[in-house]
Amino acid sequence: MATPVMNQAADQAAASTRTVTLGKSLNLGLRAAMEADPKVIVMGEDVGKLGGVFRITDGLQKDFGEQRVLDTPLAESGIIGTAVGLAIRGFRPVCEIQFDGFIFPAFDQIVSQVAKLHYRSQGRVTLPMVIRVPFGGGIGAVEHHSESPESYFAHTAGLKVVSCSNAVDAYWMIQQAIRCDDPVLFFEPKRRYYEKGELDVGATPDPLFSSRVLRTGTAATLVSYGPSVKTCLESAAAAAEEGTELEVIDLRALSPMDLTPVFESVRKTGHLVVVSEAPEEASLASEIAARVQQECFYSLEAPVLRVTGFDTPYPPSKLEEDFLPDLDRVLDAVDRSLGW
Amino acid sequence: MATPVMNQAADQAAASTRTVTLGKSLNLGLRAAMEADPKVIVMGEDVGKLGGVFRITDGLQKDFGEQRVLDTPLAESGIIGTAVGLAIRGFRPVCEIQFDGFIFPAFDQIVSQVAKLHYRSQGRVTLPMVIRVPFGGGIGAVEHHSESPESYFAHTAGLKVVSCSNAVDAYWMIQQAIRCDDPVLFFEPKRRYYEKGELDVGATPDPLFSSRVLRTGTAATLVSYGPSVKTCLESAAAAAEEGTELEVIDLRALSPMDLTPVFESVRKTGHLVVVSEAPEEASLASEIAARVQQECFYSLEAPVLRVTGFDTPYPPSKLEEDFLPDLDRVLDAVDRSLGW
Amino acid sequence: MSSPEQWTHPEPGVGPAATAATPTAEQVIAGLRATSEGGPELVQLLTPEGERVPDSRWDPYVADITAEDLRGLYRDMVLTRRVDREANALQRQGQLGIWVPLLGQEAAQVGAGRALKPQDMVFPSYREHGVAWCRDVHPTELLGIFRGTDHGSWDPLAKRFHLYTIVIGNQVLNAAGYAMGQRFEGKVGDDDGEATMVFFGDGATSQGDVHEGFVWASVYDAPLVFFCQNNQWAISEPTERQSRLPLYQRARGYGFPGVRVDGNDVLASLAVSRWALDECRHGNGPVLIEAFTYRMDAHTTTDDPTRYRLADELEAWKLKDPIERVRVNLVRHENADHAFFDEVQAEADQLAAELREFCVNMPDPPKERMFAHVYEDGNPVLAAQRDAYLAYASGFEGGGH
Amino acid sequence: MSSPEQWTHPEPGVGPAATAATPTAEQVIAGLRATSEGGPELVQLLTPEGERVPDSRWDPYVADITAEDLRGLYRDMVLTRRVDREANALQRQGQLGIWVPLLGQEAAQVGAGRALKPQDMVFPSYREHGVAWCRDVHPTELLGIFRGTDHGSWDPLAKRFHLYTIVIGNQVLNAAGYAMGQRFEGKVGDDDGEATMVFFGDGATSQGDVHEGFVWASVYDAPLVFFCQNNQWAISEPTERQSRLPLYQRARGYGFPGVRVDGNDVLASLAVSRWALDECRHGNGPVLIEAFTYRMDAHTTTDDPTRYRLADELEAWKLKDPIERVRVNLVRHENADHAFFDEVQAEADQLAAELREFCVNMPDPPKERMFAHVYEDGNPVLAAQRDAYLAYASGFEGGGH
Ligand SMILES: Cc1ncc(C[n+]2csc(CCOP(=O)(O)OP(=O)(O)O)c2C)c(N)n1
Ligand SMILES: Cc1ncc(C[n+]2csc(CCOP(=O)(O)OP(=O)(O)O)c2C)c(N)n1
Ligand SMILES: [Mg+2]
Ligand SMILES: [Mg+2]
Repeated sequence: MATPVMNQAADQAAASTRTVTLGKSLNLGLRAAMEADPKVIVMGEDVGKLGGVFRITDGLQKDFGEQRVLDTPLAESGIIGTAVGLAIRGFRPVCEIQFDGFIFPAFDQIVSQVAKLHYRSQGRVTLPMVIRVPFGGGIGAVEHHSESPESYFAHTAGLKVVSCSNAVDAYWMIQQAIRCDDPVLFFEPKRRYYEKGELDVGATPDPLFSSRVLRTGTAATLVSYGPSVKTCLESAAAAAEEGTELEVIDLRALSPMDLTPVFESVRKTGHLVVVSEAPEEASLASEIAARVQQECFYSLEAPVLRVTGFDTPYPPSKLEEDFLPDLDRVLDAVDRSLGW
Repeated sequence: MATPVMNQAADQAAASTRTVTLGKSLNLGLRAAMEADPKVIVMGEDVGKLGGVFRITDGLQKDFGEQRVLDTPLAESGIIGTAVGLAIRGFRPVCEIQFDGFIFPAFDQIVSQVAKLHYRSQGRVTLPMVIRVPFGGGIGAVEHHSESPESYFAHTAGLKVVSCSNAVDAYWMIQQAIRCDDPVLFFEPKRRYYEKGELDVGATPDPLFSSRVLRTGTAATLVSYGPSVKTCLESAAAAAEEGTELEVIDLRALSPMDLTPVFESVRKTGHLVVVSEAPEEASLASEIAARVQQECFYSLEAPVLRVTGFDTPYPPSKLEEDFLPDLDRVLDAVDRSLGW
Repeated sequence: MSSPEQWTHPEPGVGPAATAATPTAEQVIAGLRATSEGGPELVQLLTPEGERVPDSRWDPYVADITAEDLRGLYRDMVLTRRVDREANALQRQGQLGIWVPLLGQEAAQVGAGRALKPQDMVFPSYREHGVAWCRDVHPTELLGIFRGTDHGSWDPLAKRFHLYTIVIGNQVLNAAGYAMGQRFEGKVGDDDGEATMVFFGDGATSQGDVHEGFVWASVYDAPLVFFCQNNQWAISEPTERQSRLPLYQRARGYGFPGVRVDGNDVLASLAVSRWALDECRHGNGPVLIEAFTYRMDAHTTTDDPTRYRLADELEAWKLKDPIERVRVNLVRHENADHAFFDEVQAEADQLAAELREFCVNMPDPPKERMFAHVYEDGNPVLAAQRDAYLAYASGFEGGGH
Repeated sequence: MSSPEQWTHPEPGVGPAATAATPTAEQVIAGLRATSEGGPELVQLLTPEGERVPDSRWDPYVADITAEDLRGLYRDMVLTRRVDREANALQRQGQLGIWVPLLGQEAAQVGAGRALKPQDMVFPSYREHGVAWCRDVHPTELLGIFRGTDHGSWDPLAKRFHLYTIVIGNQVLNAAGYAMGQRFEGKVGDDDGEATMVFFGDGATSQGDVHEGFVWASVYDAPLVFFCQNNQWAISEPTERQSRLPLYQRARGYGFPGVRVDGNDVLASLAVSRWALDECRHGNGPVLIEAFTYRMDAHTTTDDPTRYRLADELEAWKLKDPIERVRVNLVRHENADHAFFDEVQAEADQLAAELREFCVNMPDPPKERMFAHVYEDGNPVLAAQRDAYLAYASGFEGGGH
């Protein structure tokens, strides 16, 4: 399964291919979704005239007007709570939460209404809404601007959670999320907003809820998502120079997870390292470890190891290089796994 | 470690011993804490005149006055946010969240302030506050009254999380939580409020952050907390009748977890089943599985299995018997583990 | 010291700052009155004694109400109450897990409910059985929630009556969003415009979500009527625990009108609701209505109000019963005879019997319901969980487990 | 159509319901003026031209201010601004990750800050560098937050100045709780009473937490001054996106007074803040102050205001500069000479140099800081994580990793 769209695009280098940053790609994807469906609206703090603090919605208000791109009052529960109402009315709201740390005022609406309404109404009410969240650290920001809250949402039944790791996926995944009839938490790796990719808008994307093998290898498997995927690819490249071939899997979908390729990979390599920036305790990394040890019990030659953020609040940014999993920590874990 | 206080109390049957329900025991513990320290205050919805919807704070306002037992306005963020201020001022607030499902409006204050203030202030500000949450299902309630949100808080660095499973622990643990200088989420197994125990108020309790072996066995280990502990004890009793001796461990502390007794047990039994009502994905049960497979890799004769609530919203109560782990599901998992 | 007027209408530079550190007895009384009695601004068209009081501002909104219409409102209230009492009894008999009584709030709800037009949308809280009735949600459709077989069984879109919302305040924001949508779609601006009405209690006004709903609706000129039933209690807490001022005055700080209506007066509730909906459908929303009423029963069947309020209070409010005053008025003006009242009574008994019959025969939900409709587009992980569980559970079939 | 007065003062039965579906030009203008201009209720004691305007209500609160005191306020503002500009420059030069400028808000903050007594407590937002100055938090102590070495390095209890709070609105509830505590401890009721002041912006008023803070403080008569600096922008959003009405009027709905003060007038800010704190320390709290001012720089150093506002606006506000009007007043009344101004300038330069020197020499935090103080009572699981990481990291010592 899962032909890597990235490579496809790079290979073709067709007329429709252009070099874009991940951020720009999201902008193009949002624009395409708004053009395709007049019910798609964008809402959040500063998403209109300013185009969002990361400029992801740049130019959209100018072209689609103030009733489709809403600069909302400053309150996240309000943003999500009114988006629920708009979705009930038949709109497809795409909400921007300005930074990861500011999703918590909306937590109640997300957990109590967004996640449950379809279930409560026995399917009579659908909530096709997307909540975009720039997430993760590595940009030298002040407090509350570098959180990785995705595990909270993966633990919440009724939500779908995805994260893109590169410019090409960003374009497709945001559109697929908007087309999805379930509420989707869309985590954007903010420190990768300026990473470039070759986008072919004529290509056929993978399904939204599929993980993808980005690099094949036989020694051990690395699984990750969002901003850490690049870290894993770099780790694999470094390992390859020393003759160790690592398989790298980009999860893409965090809930539901598509772990089949991971199981297959572990059956082949016998070693798994999960990499994520979020604190470790009761996290998505824990979930992957729990499921892989169950599915691949007899294949594992070492326990599943986790390389994650620490179980501390996000530290002052001068310390974030220590907090965030980096190449060395990933390879250290690989070594520990191989030497188990 | 960890002498079972329950058995101790039962054995002694001293003059100071009395039979109390878990709910009453909490009430006695709160009263003792308020008597011991005038800075302890109780706050929440309906905790005063009514004594709380479960009567856990019954009589406290009458005896300690309206400035130590506050019937607050109806807003959870307000309850927790003002408790933070009161704690900064030197009080030790004990907040009641009326039902598990209503903690979410306070999630932002808990995650952004309660969990982080001590860290942010480099230890200059301590927040000795307790957030009491009646949690879990099994009481035939309507929506939002049967949630098990403990994993969200275990995933949040800076918080401590505990859950009592019986009347005797309830008395000690609530007092220990109030004496703790860190913020503590205190999860009360509401469907066990009427379970009785023999309380000896002269006994010496175990430390708050310690798990406890409640029953020893050699075939397999059951680990659980809160309301499911009783389910596990019943499962072990049933298994014993068929000649299978299960070890049962009550986690008591959910964050940080005291897993040493679990590791020891698994090294002996080779089989572990984790039981919890919360949905499975990215949960405390996942964390336990992840850590045990790492610590006991060579001891496990089968993967760690989880028996949990399903990854659905909490169902209509006529279906909760299917949702909640019961004796049959626990023993089925034990069988699967033993037969792996 | 400060007069009640000053106390309840503080403006910059006028009157004392607020309550004093140790309020005077006068201040306390003024404060209590402010939050718990009508006051001069209470809209009332029908006194507790059934007398019709003229009101130049509000009469036009009920000028078209014929004797037949009034009988209709009476019938709505009687049937609503009968359903409420029957459900309460069903709970006592173990047929329902819990019931949330509306006893005493029939006029507030039926007045509001009958003011609604078909194109309007409603977001209820959890006690709006009377509004449900007016939206053609059959009382039997409410039972699943309280029996534990579902979380709401009517079609919220078809009935234009959203599911009950239990998390206090949530629905206010959802309603604000819906009303914004009505506006964005250009469905606002004339007599046929659409409007939304959202219900919440006095206690709910403290929640951040309710405030944010006020902010959003006012900033987006949403056609939204905030209908606050102040039944004077949030479980055991009286309204003074939520506010210094009468709640309708909350609207002042946001720049939209707030009106306090006698919630035990179905005509007044109808008039004020019609006006408010009209304002909204013409684009002059939002509007806040505080319906001043009283919860004559417990908060829910699991509550014990004797622990926090005096029986006297209830007795006083029985004299203001919302149904009684309409009956007296109908009788006094000879707009209804014995036969009518008997008929309504019979209809009520019939409905109650139907409700009971339906309730005791409700099948338990199938196990599959636990897993159904969590997602619209499916979820393979959950599907596997479901399949495994159903396969496992089928092993117990026949024998109880 | 409706006059501005009606538009901004809707009361039940008076004026139109709210804005019309399609507001008239007049309404739009009235609305904008309502949220973005002072209006008759703006308290001003010193005009932009430096003239002292008499005001019978507010003069008593600054009657004791001598020429020396006024020079002191001038000095506070100049030093505050110098620190702000230096920090801004340090950010441009890569010495700080970000800076949050207060340019233009010096008078609001210094007026409030100097009204505080030592026993009072303060909960700032993230832009209160001027208030910090008045609480003896040295400007160097602010730098860690913006350089990324810590999340706040002063002692909030010793300085009675809480840490900066970035999550909009959170601190308002924390402050309400603290003020409740002051009251519970009996520290309220006379001239020596304690009070709390909490700072937040115009945008923050939309947050549920701010509302709940209003509810709690009013219900518990907390000695809390809500100090809202309306700098007319929440990043790119003008105040109209948050409210139809001037923000000081929000207090009306809760039953405590709200006052709008010229936030560029240090005397007026001082007078109103003293009055408000006095009310609170005597037990008449809470009180809302809206300081009407203007953010003359970007939201933060990462913001680009040219994308959302016109240069004209800034030019107009430069004429209302808070420092300039005090300088003119001092000169006109010969209360300060060249030597004074030169001295202050020199002191400012000295302080700036000190700040710069401190900043560029700030050591990177030790790795242990990441793990320190997560818990007061310790956590063995985290301790193990720390030990393992520090042991691992020590393997890289010497070589960069
Ligand atoms: C967020 C939240 N907190 C607490 C509760 C528990 N609770 C249910 S009803 C209620 C009181 C509500 O009072 P009010 O808003 O006046 O409505 P009423 O029940 O009187 O109609 C409370 C505290 C809840 N449902 N939701
Ligand atoms: C809960 C939350 N949401 C969003 C943000 C991002 N943010 C930081 S400042 C700001 C605007 C604040 O405006 P205002 O309250 O007027 O204060 P000002 O910055 O103008 O002083 C926003 C949206 C935040 N810090 N917290
Ligand atoms: Mg009520
Ligand atoms: Mg602002």
